[in-house]
Amino acid sequence: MFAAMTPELLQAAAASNQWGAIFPELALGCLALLLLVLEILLPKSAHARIPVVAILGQLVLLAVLLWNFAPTGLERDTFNGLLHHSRDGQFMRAFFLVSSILVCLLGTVALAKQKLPRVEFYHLVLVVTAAMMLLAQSNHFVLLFVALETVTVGFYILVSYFRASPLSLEAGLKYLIMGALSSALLLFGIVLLYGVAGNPALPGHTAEAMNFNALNAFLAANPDNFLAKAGIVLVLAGVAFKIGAFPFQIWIPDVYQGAPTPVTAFLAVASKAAGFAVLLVLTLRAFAPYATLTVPILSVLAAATILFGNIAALTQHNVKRLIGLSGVSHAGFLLIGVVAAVSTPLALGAVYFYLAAYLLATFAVFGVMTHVAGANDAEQELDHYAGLARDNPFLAAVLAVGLGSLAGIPPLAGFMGKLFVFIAAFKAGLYPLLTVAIVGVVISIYYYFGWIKAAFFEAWRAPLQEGEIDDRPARTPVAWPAGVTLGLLALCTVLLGFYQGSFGEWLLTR
Amino acid sequence: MNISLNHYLLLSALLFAIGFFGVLLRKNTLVIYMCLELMLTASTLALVAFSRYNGTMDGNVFVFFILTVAAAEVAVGLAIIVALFRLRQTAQVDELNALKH
Amino acid sequence: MTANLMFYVFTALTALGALGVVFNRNTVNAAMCFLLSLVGLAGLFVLLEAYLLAVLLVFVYAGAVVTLFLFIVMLLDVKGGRRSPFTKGTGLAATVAAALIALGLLSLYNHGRIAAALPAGPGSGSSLKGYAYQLFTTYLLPVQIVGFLLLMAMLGVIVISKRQAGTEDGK
Amino acid sequence: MSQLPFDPLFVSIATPLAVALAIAFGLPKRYSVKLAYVGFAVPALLALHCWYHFPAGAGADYVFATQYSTGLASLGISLKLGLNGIALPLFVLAGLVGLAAGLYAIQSQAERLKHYLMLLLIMQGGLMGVFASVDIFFFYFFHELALIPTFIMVGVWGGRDRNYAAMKLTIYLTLGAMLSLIGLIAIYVKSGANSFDLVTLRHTLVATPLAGGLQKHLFGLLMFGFGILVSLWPFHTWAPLGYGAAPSSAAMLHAGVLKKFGLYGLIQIALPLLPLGASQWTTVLAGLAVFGNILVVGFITMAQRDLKQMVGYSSVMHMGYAFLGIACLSSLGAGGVVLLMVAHGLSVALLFLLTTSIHHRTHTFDLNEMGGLAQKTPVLAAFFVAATLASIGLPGFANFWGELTIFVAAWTYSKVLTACAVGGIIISAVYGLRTAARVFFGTPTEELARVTAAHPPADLRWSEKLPAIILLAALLFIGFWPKSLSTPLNAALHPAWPAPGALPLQTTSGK
Amino acid sequence: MTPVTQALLVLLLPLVSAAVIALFLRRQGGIATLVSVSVAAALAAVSLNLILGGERFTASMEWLRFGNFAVSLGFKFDDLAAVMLFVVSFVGFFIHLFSTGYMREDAARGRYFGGLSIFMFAMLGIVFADNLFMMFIFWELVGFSSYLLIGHWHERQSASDAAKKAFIVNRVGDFGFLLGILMCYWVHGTVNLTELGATHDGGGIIYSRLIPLLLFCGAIGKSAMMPLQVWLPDAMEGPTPVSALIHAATMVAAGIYMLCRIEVLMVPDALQVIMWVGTTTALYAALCAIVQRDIKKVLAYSTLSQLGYMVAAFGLGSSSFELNGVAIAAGVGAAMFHLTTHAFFKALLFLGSGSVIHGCQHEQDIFKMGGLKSKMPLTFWTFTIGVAAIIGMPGFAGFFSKDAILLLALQKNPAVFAILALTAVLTAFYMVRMWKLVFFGATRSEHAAHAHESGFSMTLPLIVLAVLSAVGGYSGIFGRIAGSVAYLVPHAEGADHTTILIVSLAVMIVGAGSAWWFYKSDATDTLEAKSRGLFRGLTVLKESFDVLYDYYVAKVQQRFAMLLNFLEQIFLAGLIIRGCAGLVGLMGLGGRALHVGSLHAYVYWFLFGLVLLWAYAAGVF
Repeated sequence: MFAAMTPELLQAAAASNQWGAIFPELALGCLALLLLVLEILLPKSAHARIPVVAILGQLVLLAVLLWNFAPTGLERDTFNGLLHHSRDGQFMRAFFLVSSILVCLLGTVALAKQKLPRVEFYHLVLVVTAAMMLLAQSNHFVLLFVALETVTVGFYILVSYFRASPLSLEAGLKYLIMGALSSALLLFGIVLLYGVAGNPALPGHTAEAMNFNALNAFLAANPDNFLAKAGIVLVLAGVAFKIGAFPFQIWIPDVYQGAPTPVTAFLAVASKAAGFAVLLVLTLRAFAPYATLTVPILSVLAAATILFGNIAALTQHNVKRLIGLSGVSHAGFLLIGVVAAVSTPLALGAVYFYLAAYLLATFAVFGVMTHVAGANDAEQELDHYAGLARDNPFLAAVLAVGLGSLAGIPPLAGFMGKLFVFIAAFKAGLYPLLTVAIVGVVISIYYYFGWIKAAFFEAWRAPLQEGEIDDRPARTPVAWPAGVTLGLLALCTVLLGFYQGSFGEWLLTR
Repeated sequence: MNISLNHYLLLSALLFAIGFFGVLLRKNTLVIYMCLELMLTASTLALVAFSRYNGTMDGNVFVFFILTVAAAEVAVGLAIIVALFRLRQTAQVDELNALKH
Repeated sequence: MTANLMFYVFTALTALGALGVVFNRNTVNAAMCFLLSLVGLAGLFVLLEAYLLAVLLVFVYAGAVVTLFLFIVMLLDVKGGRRSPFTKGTGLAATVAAALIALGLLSLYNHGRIAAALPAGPGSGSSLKGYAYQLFTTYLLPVQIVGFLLLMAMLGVIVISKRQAGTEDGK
Repeated sequence: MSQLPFDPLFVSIATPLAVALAIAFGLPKRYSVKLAYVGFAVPALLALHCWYHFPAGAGADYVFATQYSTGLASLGISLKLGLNGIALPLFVLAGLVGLAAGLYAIQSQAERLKHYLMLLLIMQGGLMGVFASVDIFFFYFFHELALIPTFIMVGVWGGRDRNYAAMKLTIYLTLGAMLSLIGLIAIYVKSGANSFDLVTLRHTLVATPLAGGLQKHLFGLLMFGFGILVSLWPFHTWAPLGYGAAPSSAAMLHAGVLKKFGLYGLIQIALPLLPLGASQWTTVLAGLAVFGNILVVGFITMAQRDLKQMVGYSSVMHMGYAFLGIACLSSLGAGGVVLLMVAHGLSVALLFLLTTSIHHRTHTFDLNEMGGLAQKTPVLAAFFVAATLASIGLPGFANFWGELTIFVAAWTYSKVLTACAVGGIIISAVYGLRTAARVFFGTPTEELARVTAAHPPADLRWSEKLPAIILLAALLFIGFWPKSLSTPLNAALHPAWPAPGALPLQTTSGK
Repeated sequence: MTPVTQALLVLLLPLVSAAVIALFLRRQGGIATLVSVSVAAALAAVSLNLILGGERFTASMEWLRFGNFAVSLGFKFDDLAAVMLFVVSFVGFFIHLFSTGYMREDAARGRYFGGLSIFMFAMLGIVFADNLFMMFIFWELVGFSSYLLIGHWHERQSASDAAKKAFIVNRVGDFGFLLGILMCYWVHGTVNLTELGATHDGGGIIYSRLIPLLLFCGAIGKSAMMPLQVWLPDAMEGPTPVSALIHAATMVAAGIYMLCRIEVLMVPDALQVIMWVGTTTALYAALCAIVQRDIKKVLAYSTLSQLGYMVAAFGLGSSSFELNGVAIAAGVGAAMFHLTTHAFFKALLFLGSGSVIHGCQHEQDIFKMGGLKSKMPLTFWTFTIGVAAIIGMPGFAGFFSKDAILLLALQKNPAVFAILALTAVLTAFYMVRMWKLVFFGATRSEHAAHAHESGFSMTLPLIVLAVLSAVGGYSGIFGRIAGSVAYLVPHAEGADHTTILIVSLAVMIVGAGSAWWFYKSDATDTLEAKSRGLFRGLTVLKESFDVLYDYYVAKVQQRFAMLLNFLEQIFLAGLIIRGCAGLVGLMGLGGRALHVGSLHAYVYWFLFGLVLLWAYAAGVF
């Protein structure tokens, strides 16, 4: 075996792999390993500091990433075409990094209530984040699959992280089986595409059948191939699971409810965004010649997703399920953006802006949820929010801003996201989808408002009768790092609604 | 009749379908998990066949990764099932419905 | 012809094994059927000249995964035979599902034919060096990722299946 | 022109918002209240300043115009502020009603006054922005900014049924806002101007009008979108309910100013940009306005027993005149609508203020339980009667001019509808005077006698009187000197408007 | 001062007075009285100067402009306006003066005099208005001031109701008036009175009939013609000087003034209608007056009746009356003549009744008075002059003006003549009945027993108005103020002259004599006692309109409103909106219920999605 490793091979390996291009991912991986090393090296009393290392390390990385956000020669393929770097990829990197930082921060709050190993949590989050970054930039099905599975397996563990809680484990099992099923679908789709694209009997067949660019060329040469269609459909089904699009959204409330709150946030934001990054790459690049297939499917999925998500959320009392179902409807809105992106470049910027706004708002809400939730993470009812405005105006305000942004209420960032999506959709002529979107927005007002109502309007909960026990969990006091973070999230949500500045220019100019 | 790519493809699809059906049908989480693995291996069969008939290596290499990933997945999955069994004394999915509505 | 015969034999083994997994009431037997199916599959790999993969399949799946399954089955002492895989309510649904899946297969059979002749020369999957070359050049990055994945899975298994830190270890 | 060293429009928007922000960041209550005076006074004073210095020869041009970039230049969005003759009256209206509502709120004994004022200030900032925006995106944006506090104020500080009312209000208004947003986006996209700047859009669309069929759809969107926001029948049921539940200052600002957003949008944006589309909807619009808003709602108003609901319904009814004026598709009608908007804004704000003042004294809104209050509170009675008479269009108050102009304009549109609409003045006289008489005149009822025996009602305090005087003075000033508004309005409407009769009333094909 | 400035001064002085009183003098009743009365005096002086100065002018300025549509604030001061100005300012001043005494004890004097000032402002606006929009504006404003003053004693439910009723009924009339103005504007292109005269080309036949009739609606409301006469008797709830000024002398006459202003728009068909409305009202009101017990109600119905005369005169004589071959607006002349004399004697009668009421501690029932002749001699004598004037005693003002109208009727329409003559009989009957019951016989109540003559501020106006009632009919007076309008008054010649003289003397004697004979100062109504059927018939006649309207308001209008409200609550807000919300809510529950928690169900979802996608890929859809 070693004899095969000739110097030429090593040279070839060195020449084809540009490790520098993936320094953020590498840095994250190394940081993740460092955490494990630190756990072994440091005395037990210092273990509490390890999360700080994780967060600070990521902050430094974020700073470095932003410092050199638009390096020269950005648009290129590396690793023999496994990866494609682009400005969108850069955006997604930053996006995942920010969400990872926030998840780690929420983790510190949530894990403090549990007697569980901590370092592994951050390690997992970091590795998953790195994998998501690669996923978003993948240009090849092998890398896509491997990165996706890394993300998925990481999430299996994270979802069932509260191993003492049967609900967390049940959520883990459900996620595991649905995830594995969707992975299988995705994989079979990939296989079909590989088989058909590399088939020597077909025109335009390619040796690089799993490379997106090559696949694109092949599909363009074979406009109506059943196997290719079947493959595309299966891949889309797999991705639809990730983003929670109808009818592959059904797992979401259960898993969201059972998972630890920070993990739910991670699932809701990063995992969904990763799905969208992949979906965008696939529909716009790999499957672009089959737009006649993908666009109707995605359109119908978008409409159904918006409607289902909103309607199912309407009467929900468990806030985690609620936010999960609302996330489903957001996926629908984003899908509109994806559909529009097929014909309108602006839509791409709209989707990314929407994601950014969604990140800020969702983490704001989850931050509040983490503080309102008791030790039993899964039972978070709307009732628990009664009186929040009186007891803790700060949390209530952050919650209001976050929910308002999710509902798409100006002047918050979520509204701008919706606006851009709408403009893009209008430019793309997606009038039926816009109609559905409006219906969705109007329905969604009901439950978002219901939540705000719970926190604000019913502030004056009747004093407890004698012998009655307050079934609401005790609220966690807001420590300063979490407080600052939540404040920043809310502030950014407001600011981004008022003033998009160069961020808006950068995203929307294409 | 010579064995062609179509045969392999069909067999692979059949395996995939059986696996899917198994997931639909069985109540035991362990068996469901086996069925899921079956679906993965069905894919590998198609992959190998395609690789052979297309004359490219990628498919075969991909199988490597699939097997690795599947192994990791199995490990984690079984861990979850075991942990859950410890808490709930069951491995039947219809008894695992504390999360609903 | 031998190849054809072998194909059908292995196909039968694989398919029957798979059916056995689905329909066997006993979990242990199901695992055994899974093993059978995998053996058949390995055979088919051999027919496709992917010898290394056939070996790996037997090692990894038959050797590790199925063993693990069996181990867990024994550990949990699940009385798989306790009930029929079919229950009243799901019978109809399963039938419909089966019909739909069959329809899908049929459509694949009808529309999805691929006319491809076997390329001349030995299969690309037969060369060990080829794998190595691919894994160390083109697919170096996935290999690294898979490394992380395995590490993560290991950690995950530890995290999830450790006894409760708070309850037992802590006291 | 303005001699100020700063941009009056931006400052008038920013001041209340800045004060609100300061309160949000935990300013102590004492300073909050003091700063709130500034936050409400500055926009009002600047609005009056702009009115006074508004150049006579402005025509349809925007004056005091400024532009700020917010990072969406690629979409053609920028914060472009300016006033033309159409915007000016409403800008002034926003300033004055805001000041009145603010003064009233500051003096009210609301719970958590700080937050109440903060929300009101946000609303005020948004309102100033709505009418100062030349960019139609920001026009919408500021509207929503002002709308959100309404929901919260209704929900938190509201009266009976506040939960249901807040929810219904929110859902209805969101629906309306979404429809109009889509309509605005549609104009933006279909015009091809790649700009939300109204001036650019107008140039583009005058040069190359949209096809008639398309215009029809777009105008329909805007008409129903804006219509819901302005309580076009039968999408009006949120209004009486919402106003019935809303705290007084919120109701004043919403019914008085914010609601005018829709009409303003129709006049400033929809009609000039989509004249062909408008011409195909006039029948529907005028029909709904006259039969729905004026007649049906007019009669429903008569049947109300609850004072606040009555005011709410009457506000819905008067919107019918405004819609009729818009349906005329003439600069005359539009001018009348703007006058009516200003007048109605002032009068309905005054009515809501006084309604609350009445409630403080009678502890009921039920008309059947009131009577003879004028003996105890003559000044309150005088103000209320004045407000009622203003709202039913007595000459000498601003409302009359709006209604008269609309009637004159509507005659050429449809004589029958005009006759029905003019019939509305009888209906409004019936319910208006009946209400005034029920509350104030005649002999006190037993219930009222009991209440007044327990809490002897004082006459209007200065804290209530001052905002009322501001509003009433404005009503009278415009009523006696309508030219102060109509001159800039006329100058702005005329150049931007197709001459009456130039529009074919049934056009199916555009360019 | 130029005449325009004077006119402006006349118009604005009362406004200033009203504003000052409203802002500063609400509680200083004395100062308010002073301000209001001195303003009234000043404007009477300036008006007199204007009228007698002989300068006639037009002037206008823009008030509001949108494109071609402009409303202007303008003065058209011609002889017609001069007559009206005289009536308003002169009678107005004396009623102000009377009020100082009458309202001396009223706590809300400030409000009262403020209201009077607003009224003067509004009424003068009508007088001066040079276009119909402006006229409409002030038209509504007089309605408002009338509302204010009728409801002066607002704590009385009846006063509050009466004020409301007056305003709303007037609004009904204004509805037609405004429509007429709108139609006039769009048909003739202008509403300027001068321009209308110049450009009037008739328009379409429908328009030319409809416009005057719609405008006449305004007069119907304001001058309380049938069928909108119901508000005027109720308006007597206001203080008596208000009844004298607004509901007898000036405001209600504004309808006639307005008709005279728009005389150019008239066409024969419209005039026929106007004539019959006037005639009917005259007769009806006279019949109603017979059965009234309230002194002010009698006068109110008499006012109605006289207004009917004026309207009938206008309808009879306008446009097509020929005198010596020249078409002159004889109706205008006759109507304005009667308007003027009526203003004098009716104001006199009302003030006289006010003096009586004041003297009797606000007792208004004529059957509880009696024998006041000796107790209130000055009031008695002036009142007698008023009665003489109204019943057409030769030599008094009413005689001339009524004769002019009868003459017109005789020449134009015998049926109308007959009715008007009958009305004159009735007028004499009820006036003498009242006069006799109030001043003669025994005192019939405590209040009447303690009656005393009123003070100087109240008697002076009585004397002045009595003088005017006596001599106002002579052309030396009326011609001096009316100028060219006086020439329009028809004068009987020859046989007509004799006929008219005989008829009018006969009706007066018959009416007055029968009343004198019939009412023997009984404490009860003789008519009621003697002729129960007739009495009841007349009462029903009087009340039928009120009953009808009350039925309409309470049973039709209000129930219709309730029905619509109910439908809105049930169908719109309930069934449709809550229904939709409920439906969505149900779907929400359903959507929630889909998450059954079972893995298998979820896998079926996946299968479902997969099948759909696969089917689409396979081209099934």
